[in-house]
Amino acid sequence: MTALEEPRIGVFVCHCGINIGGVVNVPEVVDYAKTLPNVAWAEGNLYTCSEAGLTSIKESIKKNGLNRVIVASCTPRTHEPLFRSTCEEAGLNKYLFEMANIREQCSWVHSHEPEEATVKAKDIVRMAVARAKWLEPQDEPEVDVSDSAMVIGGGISGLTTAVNLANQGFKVHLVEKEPQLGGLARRLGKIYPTLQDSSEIIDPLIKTATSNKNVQTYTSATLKDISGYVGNFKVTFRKGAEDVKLDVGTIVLASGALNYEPPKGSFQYGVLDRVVTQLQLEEMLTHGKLAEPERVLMIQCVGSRTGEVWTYELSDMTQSFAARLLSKILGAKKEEGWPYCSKICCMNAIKNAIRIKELWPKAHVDILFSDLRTYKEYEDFYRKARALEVKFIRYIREIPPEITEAPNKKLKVTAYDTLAGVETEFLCDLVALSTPLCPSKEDVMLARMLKVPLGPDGFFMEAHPKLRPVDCQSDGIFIAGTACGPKDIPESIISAKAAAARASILMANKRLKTEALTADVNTDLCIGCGLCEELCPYGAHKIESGKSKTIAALCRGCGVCAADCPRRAITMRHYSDRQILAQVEAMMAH
Amino acid sequence: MHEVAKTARGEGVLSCIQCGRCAGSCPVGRLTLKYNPRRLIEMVNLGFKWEALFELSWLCLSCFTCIDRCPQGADVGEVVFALRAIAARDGNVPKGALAMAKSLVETGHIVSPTASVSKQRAALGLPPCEPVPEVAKIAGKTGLNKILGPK
Amino acid sequence: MMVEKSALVIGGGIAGIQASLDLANRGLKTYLVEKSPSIGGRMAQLDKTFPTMDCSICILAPKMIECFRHPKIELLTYSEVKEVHGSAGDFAVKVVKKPRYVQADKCVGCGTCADHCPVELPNEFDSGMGVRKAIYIPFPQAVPRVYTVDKDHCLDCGLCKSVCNAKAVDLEQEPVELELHVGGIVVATGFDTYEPFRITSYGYGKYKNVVTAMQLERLLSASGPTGGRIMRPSDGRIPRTIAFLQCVGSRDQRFGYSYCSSICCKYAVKDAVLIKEHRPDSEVYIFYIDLRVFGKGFQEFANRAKKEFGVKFIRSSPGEIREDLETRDLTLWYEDTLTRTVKSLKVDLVVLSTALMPRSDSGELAKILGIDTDKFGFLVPSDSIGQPVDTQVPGIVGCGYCLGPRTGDIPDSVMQAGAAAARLTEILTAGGA
Amino acid sequence: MPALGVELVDMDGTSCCGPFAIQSLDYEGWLALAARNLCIAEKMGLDIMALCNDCYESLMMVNQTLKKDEETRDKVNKILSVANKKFKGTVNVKHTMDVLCEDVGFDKIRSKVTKPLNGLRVATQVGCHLVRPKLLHAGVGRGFEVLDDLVEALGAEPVEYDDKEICCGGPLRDIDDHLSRSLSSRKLAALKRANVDCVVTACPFCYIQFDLGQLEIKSLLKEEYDIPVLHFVELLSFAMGFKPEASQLREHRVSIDGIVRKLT
Repeated sequence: MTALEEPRIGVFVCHCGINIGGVVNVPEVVDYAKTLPNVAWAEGNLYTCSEAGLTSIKESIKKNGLNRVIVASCTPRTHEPLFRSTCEEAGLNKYLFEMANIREQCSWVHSHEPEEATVKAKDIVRMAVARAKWLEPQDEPEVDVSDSAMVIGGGISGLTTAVNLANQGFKVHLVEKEPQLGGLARRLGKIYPTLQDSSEIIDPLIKTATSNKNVQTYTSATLKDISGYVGNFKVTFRKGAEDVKLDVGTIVLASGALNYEPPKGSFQYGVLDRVVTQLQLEEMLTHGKLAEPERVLMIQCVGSRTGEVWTYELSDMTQSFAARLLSKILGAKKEEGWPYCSKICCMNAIKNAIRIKELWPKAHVDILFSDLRTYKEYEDFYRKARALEVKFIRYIREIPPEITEAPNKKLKVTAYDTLAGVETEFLCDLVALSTPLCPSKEDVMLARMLKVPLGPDGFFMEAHPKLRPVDCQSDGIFIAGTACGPKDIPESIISAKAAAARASILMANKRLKTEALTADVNTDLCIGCGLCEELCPYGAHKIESGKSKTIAALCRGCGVCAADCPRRAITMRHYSDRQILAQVEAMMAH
Repeated sequence: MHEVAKTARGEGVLSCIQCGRCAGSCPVGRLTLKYNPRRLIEMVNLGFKWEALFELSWLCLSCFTCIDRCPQGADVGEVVFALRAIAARDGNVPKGALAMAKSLVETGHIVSPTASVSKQRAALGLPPCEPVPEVAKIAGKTGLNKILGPK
Repeated sequence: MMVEKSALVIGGGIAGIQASLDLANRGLKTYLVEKSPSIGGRMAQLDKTFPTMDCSICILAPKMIECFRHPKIELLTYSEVKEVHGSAGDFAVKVVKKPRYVQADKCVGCGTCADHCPVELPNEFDSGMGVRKAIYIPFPQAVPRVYTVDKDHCLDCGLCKSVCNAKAVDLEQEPVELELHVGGIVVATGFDTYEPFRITSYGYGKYKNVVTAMQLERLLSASGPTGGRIMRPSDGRIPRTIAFLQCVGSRDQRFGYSYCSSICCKYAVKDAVLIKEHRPDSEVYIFYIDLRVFGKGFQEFANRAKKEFGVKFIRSSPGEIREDLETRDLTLWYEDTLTRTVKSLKVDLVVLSTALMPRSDSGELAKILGIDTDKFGFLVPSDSIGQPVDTQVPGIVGCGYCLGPRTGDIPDSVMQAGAAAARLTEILTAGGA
Repeated sequence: MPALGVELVDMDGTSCCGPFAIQSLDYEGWLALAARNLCIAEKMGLDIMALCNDCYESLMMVNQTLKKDEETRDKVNKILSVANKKFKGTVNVKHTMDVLCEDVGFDKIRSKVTKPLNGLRVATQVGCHLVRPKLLHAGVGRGFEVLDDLVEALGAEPVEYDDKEICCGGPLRDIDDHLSRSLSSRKLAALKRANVDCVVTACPFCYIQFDLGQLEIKSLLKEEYDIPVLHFVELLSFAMGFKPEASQLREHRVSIDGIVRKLT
């Protein structure tokens, strides 16, 4: 099909300060654009995304009767929504807007060859113009958003989100796989830096959550299936004997994290019974399972920050040290654990050190660390520990402390203090390994069920690490707390409330426009082979009476069906073959 | 570390975060690897006794640059005094310092006035240097005499 | 209690912007008050942001414009909050719009006035690295794009007025007082950066080639005074060896602030990598005490900085910096604490990773709002664990770095902004204060 | 000093207050000895002026500590009772430098200069204990520049040099002589590079370390610098037109005849 009316295309080329203008000859590109078919207007802007630029787009749509708009600037990922709504304000359907990326895909990568970059910029613009000719207005189907939410996980984060949403008047279903609420924080005795009992935080939270009429909690519940889409998710989970089915508008992921268990034998863990994890030590302290020790030694970064390589100038080292270091490095086998910094372990260790010092002032506590990360005002917490004569010793990963058994139930720890350049031995009663928070295996299942990605660190990935830290890439799903990476309690609570804010916006607005980029089946051509139904990862195709039918709200516009349809019966809205081919031809035609 | 931390002028060892600004500022440290104020504190905190640190502690110039620059107010320059005092309690004093101290107690002057000095004073019409007995009294009271050992 | 379904946000940085958007999208009429001529705040000053390495302003600008165009957000730039009365659900706020001496509705932001203005001043936005005129917009993407006359430095020559085609310049403009009624208030006033004059042995202010990290960001920024080329202030030469000094004013009981500013190690690593990307042949050193690259992806990034980019990390806080009187090159005296050797290093440029500190006027604002500040001047949450964004006054919440270093970086601020919005909506809908 | 309108009164019965040595060996002993001298001044009802940095700083430290810290003061007074003295904290400690630049004032000094030291390139060695630790001297508004200012006031040209603010090495005399000398020679080398006519010190101890030190360094380290060393009072007296005494000239191990000739 052809465009409704003769296309009148406007091209706006952005200098982006010097990001583009410093390499690409923008005026030249503008003049070139003017020569292209159907281009009714072309101009350059210092920053097209600035208010001045946008006003000029709107004005020339009216002045020059533009019915297509192209902005040649940066990536659609950040700027397309802005330019689209600008077109809409000028009365132009936003799907009649096209973006040509001459920054990421041109000026930035060719910063050293301006001439060639300018040529390439022209090519990109030419392709955009070619496609724009065939753009068609699309309308976005509206869907209803159910005003109930499901929160996955009944730890501090999940509870916080639930309470906040409930207080805002939304119905919340809180689903926890354990028999009781409270999550990992339950196992913590005290909270740093206030050293108050963790129950002081959790118990009231559980009480408010469970007593709130808007919150429905399900413990010992295991998720079985999540289908549907933003505003209309269909959830199934098993509670006791029967399956529970729910329809919810939004989902908040607060599945939390695990405490990493070191493999048997690492630092003698699981071999010598007096080597425990920091969390186990905490539980011993909380339940009075620890008799007054002479000396407790803690080792930081066990199972975290693996795969670090530090560089030393051998010339600076004593012979013996250099030799030792080399032998270690040569003999070193791949560390087990996680590459990231778990962020909370330093404060946790200090917290327990202080607890021990306060219980038994005579006891020695030594903390072996490789970087002490008492960030924020936790620096004062570190200072407090030093004042209590907790000793901090910096070891280097290449020469990890060695633990052996010593007479009368003692452990002998040999550690190399890099700051003093001496090897020291500690006879201690207990060794605590500070292990990181890490993602759980279930996360993988969960991620698949929700069709959301996991990051390289194994935690759930946010939509944008800086500006959308609690949104998932799929609409209507949000992340709270440690499911997204290690956090301490205040940080978890903050992210939980933030997730609540984001979810509440969707639910409060009741209706929501969805993407128009969906598959469009030409029923004349369709033979109902069912290949699309089979291939669609979102279950958006159904064969009804011998013909394929698209459920628009489920379709994510991935195009798998269109690509594989043996009859070419499926076209992707806004990405029609015609548009793409026009672009390709334009590229060749040079 | 308890001992030093509890001695007058020794508290500094507890506030140190081993940043090394003192070592980077110390004039002596630039000339010899032997002396490193930061490391000295780390050794104290590791529990090394004065025996191990005696020689080091006497390499400090007391120019107090470290005190001026320490971001934690750990005052290494003062800690050094504390270490020396602890060592001295058991009669460990370098010759030089011992001589000065003895001379002070006996004559009231760190450097005992030499014949030539007395001659000059006379020439300039200045009174001769008198010993100051009160010094010895005070020294007796504070235990300084014990440190200086038998006359 | 009569509940105003509206909110006031004080401070137009990323935290304030996000809070405004979250509140407005939730359906609350939101007033965003910003003291300076444009919203954008600190994030607008940064060059690129980890880990996507998008240029900061490029991802921020759309949000700034969204605020500007949002039907439920009213932008009050170049304005200050003078009085606040009332309680949660019903605050009466007095805001003063300072005179820009340019009529916002008429100014088209063409910049002709600035071209003709004879007065040149150091530009605060470039932390003094670049220059602006006495009639100016702080940066090209400023929102709103309306020029402002800096009366303290204006010569009243009237040139701007005579050249303005839009007849927008009005040198007689008076302050305007507004009375707002809102249900809740979000404080997002951000931070100042520490000026390390007191650490005399580093010679900041004395040695030309000793700059702060914020100044470096401007030097790196494509829209900065040098167009993204790092030049030495002394002679415009491109530095080959650059040293970052961490914890300048942070973790410092004597000359600065006892807390860890908690972002410096991360931005130093980022900037180091950016420099290496600009010119791979340059040598970059980071002098740290504890390398605090916690948080999502940062440790991994630091590893890459070391392995792939060859950034050199030295555990040390240098003792002093000396300047060569002829070349203006700098010599660092430091101890490599991991090898315990005292050395000196000659570099072309030193970057001080300076502490973040409370806004100089944070005390005043706290008084106006009747909320507490800590010993430094940051806001203190009513319950630092359980209600991290609440102040002592119900209905007044905080987000961003005005809460102190307990806020880390941009994502932290964005999350707190969301949390603040959630708390207000919670209070205003359910009275759940 | 009288020429500048300052009247000095000798203190009878004072002893050395034992900076460094006693300060190291016996904290309380040091406090007491210094306090004893302070008491003498208190009895006289006069502030103390010290010519030597060490005396000055030692007395200053003790004076401040005892004024601030009651507990220590009582301890010390208990000790002082054997010399039946009691520290009250009524006087201040001043360095000659301070008396010159604050009480007398540079204007007055300039007015007294009859033989301006024009064309003389002078490097200054203030000496650590006049300025460090900063906190101790927080009250006194002056740093390393103070001596340069004086030099300027006398008409000479103050010269910058490397390691200016670094210790002369004196304190390590008789403890680690080699280190002590290496430190001095490092500074002397820097002075040589700056080719100065002389170095002027505020501290007699720095003076000895440089003056006598140069001989030692010459014979032991086989390095010759031959940089005249002056105490600032000497410089001042020259500028005020006083003729150097023969004995005074003899006292200088490194001859200052050149300087004197240049000035007279």
